Amino acid sequence: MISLIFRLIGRGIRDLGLHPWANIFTLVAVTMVSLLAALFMFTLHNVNQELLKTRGQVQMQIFWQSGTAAEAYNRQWDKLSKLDGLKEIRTFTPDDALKHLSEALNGEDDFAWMKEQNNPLQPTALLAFSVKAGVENDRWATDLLSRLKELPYVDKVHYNPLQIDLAKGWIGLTRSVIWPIIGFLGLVVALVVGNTIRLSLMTRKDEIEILYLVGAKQWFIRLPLLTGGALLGLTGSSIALGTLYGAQIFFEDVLNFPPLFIKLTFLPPDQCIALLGAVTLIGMFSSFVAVRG
Amino acid sequence: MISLIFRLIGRGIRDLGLHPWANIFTLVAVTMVSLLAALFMFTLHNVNQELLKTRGQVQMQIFWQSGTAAEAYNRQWDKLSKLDGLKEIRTFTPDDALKHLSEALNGEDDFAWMKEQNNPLQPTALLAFSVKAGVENDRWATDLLSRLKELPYVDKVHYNPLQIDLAKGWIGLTRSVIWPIIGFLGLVVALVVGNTIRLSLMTRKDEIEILYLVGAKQWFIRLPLLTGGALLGLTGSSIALGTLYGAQIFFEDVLNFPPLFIKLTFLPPDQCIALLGAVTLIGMFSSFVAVRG
Amino acid sequence: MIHLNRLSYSFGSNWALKDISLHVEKGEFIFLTGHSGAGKTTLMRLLYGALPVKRGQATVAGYELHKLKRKQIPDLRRELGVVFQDFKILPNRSVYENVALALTVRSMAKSTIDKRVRAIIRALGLENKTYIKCHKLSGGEQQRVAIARSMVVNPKLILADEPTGNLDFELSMHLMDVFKQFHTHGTTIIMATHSREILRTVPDAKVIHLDGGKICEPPEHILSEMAS
Amino acid sequence: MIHLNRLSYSFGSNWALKDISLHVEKGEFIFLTGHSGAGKTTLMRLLYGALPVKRGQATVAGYELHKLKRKQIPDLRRELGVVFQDFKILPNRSVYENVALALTVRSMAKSTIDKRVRAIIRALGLENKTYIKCHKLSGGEQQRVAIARSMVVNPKLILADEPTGNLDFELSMHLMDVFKQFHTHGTTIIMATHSREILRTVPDAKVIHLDGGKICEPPEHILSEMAS
Ligand SMILES: Nc1ncnc2c1ncn2[C@@H]1O[C@H](COP(=O)(O)OP(=O)(O)OP(=O)(O)O)[C@@H](O)[C@H]1O
Ligand SMILES: Nc1ncnc2c1ncn2[C@@H]1O[C@H](COP(=O)(O)OP(=O)(O)OP(=O)(O)O)[C@@H](O)[C@H]1O
Ligand SMILES: [Mg+2]
Ligand SMILES: [Mg+2]
Repeated sequence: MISLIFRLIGRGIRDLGLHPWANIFTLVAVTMVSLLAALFMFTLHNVNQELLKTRGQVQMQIFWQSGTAAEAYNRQWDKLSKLDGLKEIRTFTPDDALKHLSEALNGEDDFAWMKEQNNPLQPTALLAFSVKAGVENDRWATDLLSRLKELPYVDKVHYNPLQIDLAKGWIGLTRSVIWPIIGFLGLVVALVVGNTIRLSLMTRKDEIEILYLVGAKQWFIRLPLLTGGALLGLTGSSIALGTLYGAQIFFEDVLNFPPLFIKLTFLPPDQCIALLGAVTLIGMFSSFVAVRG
Repeated sequence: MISLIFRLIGRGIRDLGLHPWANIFTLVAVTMVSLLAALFMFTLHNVNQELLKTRGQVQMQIFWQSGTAAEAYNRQWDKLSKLDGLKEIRTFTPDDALKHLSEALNGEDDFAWMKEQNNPLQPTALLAFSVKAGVENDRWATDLLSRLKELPYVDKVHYNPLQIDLAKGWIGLTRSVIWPIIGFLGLVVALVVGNTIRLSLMTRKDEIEILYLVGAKQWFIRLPLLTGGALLGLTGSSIALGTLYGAQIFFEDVLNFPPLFIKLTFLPPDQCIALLGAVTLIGMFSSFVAVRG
Repeated sequence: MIHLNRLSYSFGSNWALKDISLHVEKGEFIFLTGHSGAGKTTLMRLLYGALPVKRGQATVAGYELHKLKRKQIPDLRRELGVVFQDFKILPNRSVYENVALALTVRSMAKSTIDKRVRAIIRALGLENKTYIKCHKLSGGEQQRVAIARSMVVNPKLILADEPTGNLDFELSMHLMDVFKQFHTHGTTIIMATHSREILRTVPDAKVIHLDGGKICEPPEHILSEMAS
Repeated sequence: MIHLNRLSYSFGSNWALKDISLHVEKGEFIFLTGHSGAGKTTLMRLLYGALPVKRGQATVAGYELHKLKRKQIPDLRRELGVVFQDFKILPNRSVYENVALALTVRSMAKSTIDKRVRAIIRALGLENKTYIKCHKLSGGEQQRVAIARSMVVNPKLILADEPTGNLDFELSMHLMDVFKQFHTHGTTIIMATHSREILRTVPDAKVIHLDGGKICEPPEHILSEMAS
């Protein structure tokens, strides 16, 4: 019995070679639509990461009084970088700030408008905290803010409470949008892969009819077809993921330049497995459906 | 001759009915992959618009001296809104600002940290200028900045020159990334649509062979098939665009809430036509190729 | 082996078979004759379960076709060997594979399959085509593959629909010898044929003549063939 | 009409035709006989351009097949009416459409097509199947559709490969009458057949007997049929 099952699975694999063109066409379609789906997921994943990085956090910018001793604010920076919930700290000495500014202006020396304002640059630190979705956040942020303000030498702290709204909004949006999109994507992949496989089985309609006529049982006919469908799905989605991985490595740093600093990251393993599994299952399922009709 | 051509085109359309299942499967696959492509273009279009809105521009925030008469700054706001290159102006009276702030804090009345700072709110205006990619921008921005600073009652003007870099970076990125993506998308659509149509023509292999055997010339066989392929492509991409349009109207305002304020806009007509044309041509072309083999 | 009671079948409004009643005992040899379109193939298709029995009763090899469930059809077909009028062989498989198919479907051991397939291929003179794909065969060779596939299973009942239409006289005679061998070993055979030369080869066979879907008295010339 | 000079054809290493030399004049009636696999269908396929002439020379209806360009094949085929051994009719088109196809392909006017198609369908006794899809026809009915399609174009040359394999005696005789009518109107006919009864119907026909791909002297029994 088990040897028969293996024989039938083997037959399913060998049968793919009997209809090379039909199967190549199917494979290309399956691969391409998987690739498109993977790319979609990839884009979503990276946009999501990027937006969470810039939006899903609270930023506080601390300005020290001009003329604060370097030693003093350096010590404070060390302490600040150990704060709870801190995701990132970027610090600028007055010299840093001036350098950045002149670089941004392409080395032009026209700082007239700045000097007019009589505004000597201050040491600053930009603190980014990640937002945990929850009710207590506003309170937490205002508490933190007042603590920061009370630090010695600190001149002022800028903090935009709108950012909390933004972050919360984005997290909620992600939750409410990502699943419908993945569902729709699944539908598209299912319909394209499914229909292509059913179409390719139409070229084998006669063969299936003949098998029935000589007394084959359902599973005798279906098992090889299911195997073939699964193999097409698995191969197609594997090729798609492989291609995407190659592309990701190749283009990893294509967006990684100032001021974007976006490093493309590959799909997490669970999403890869979900894609492989889904396409394979679709391949099997549509082979199954195709034979019923 | 011309009547014969019309007869053959008619035959191509009628022949679709002879193989309903094969054609329905093909149509669904074509529609779905067109829809996916359209959705991809749609997302890109909207992300692009959104990013251009927030990134491809220079923002200057003007702070008036506290206590400036409402009449005075109102008159200036009118003038500012007529500035060249201005895309958006948002104005806040001191009362507005306080209201927003208290709303953002969910009506809590704990403004202690603000009063501590002894910082009475000022009238402000946020001016957004669109950036034209070019070399003279930095100069233009600094010129504008100094002009704004010289306005009467103006206390200070915030302007981040980094934003120019960001805007330029995004515009350049769009230029360098959008075409490869569209090219890749075209490839995917071409391969899926093309292979599906070739696959569906495999179910008609015998028919084509028989036509040759009874003395049909190339064009007699190809014209109806080209018609059928074109029709499949056109119908599929039209359904896809129609569905997307419906979805866009339905979900137009799904992201249009504070603080995102993203109003989804439909693909511009030229992109729609490009999609319809491309899919139709692919349908024709792959029918053409299928018969050659 | 076969009991038909007032069996009728219609395609839409076209009654291809009308009120057929027939009893075939185990081991009988039946010729099915009749004009083109008389209903011979339709009767065969009912017997092997390709068409459902909607009116009348039919029992084949112990299976009551008018009560048959879909799942039982493969079991019925495993009792039979069928030669289809249009062969129904797999064009892109070899002769060996096509013949072996009937046994593979019955889950037989590989060595048994091999022995029986080779024997029947030799008996039908196809040994030098064993590994040729069937779409490369001539019409008569394809027909012999179809016959080989029906015989290889050693069925209780062979339904052969026009099995010699593409074969020349000598080969037809040889094939009839093979059919008769099966017959003498107890296989029931129902053969639709147009050829008088074929009728002549089995003088003790019964002739069922169809005309417009009804069983009729065979015409004179057929009776005389059988008598000669 | 047909001139073959040392024509050979091989499928891989299998020589299906060897050194065939043959002259057929306009208006001749030729029977092509030979065992199953002798090369009859292969010869036909060479004549209608489905296989390329690679060795030897062949001229059919004025077309030199050994020099024929792909683009000329449809022109050659428009001179011919071919009855294929496996019918090659479109299963999901009606009888009418299948027969009309041969004329549509030749860009004829609709009214002419209609008249000629109906006439030939009537002549072959298919008038009550005119609008039935061909996959619903019996074997013999399908064969008659194939014959009708070859005749409807009034060809100079008819190539008929086993055109009566699925037809009963009376119908075969009737069809031979139709073929003979075409013959008396000057059509050249080449007919591959296994049936002795068919041979007998055209006593003045020439018999070309193939054996293992070569033209041989027809065996005794065929000669005696023709003489009787
Ligand atoms: N699927 C079908 N749908 C409609 N009519 C059909 C179908 N199959 C057969 N028929 C009709 O039923 C009648 C009997 O067909 P059947 O195939 O049984 O004839 P037959 O005796 O086998 O003829 P032949 O000797 O030509 O093979 C014919 O008129 C045929 O056209
Ligand atoms: N496409 C092919 N590839 C390989 N061999 C072929 C092919 N077609 C035919 N043959 C072989 O060529 C030989 C002649 O075949 P052909 O079809 O001409 O025979 P035939 O005389 O028509 O026989 P029948 O009376 O059985 O129809 C056969 O042995 C056949 O197996
Ligand atoms: Mg029949
Ligand atoms: Mg032949």
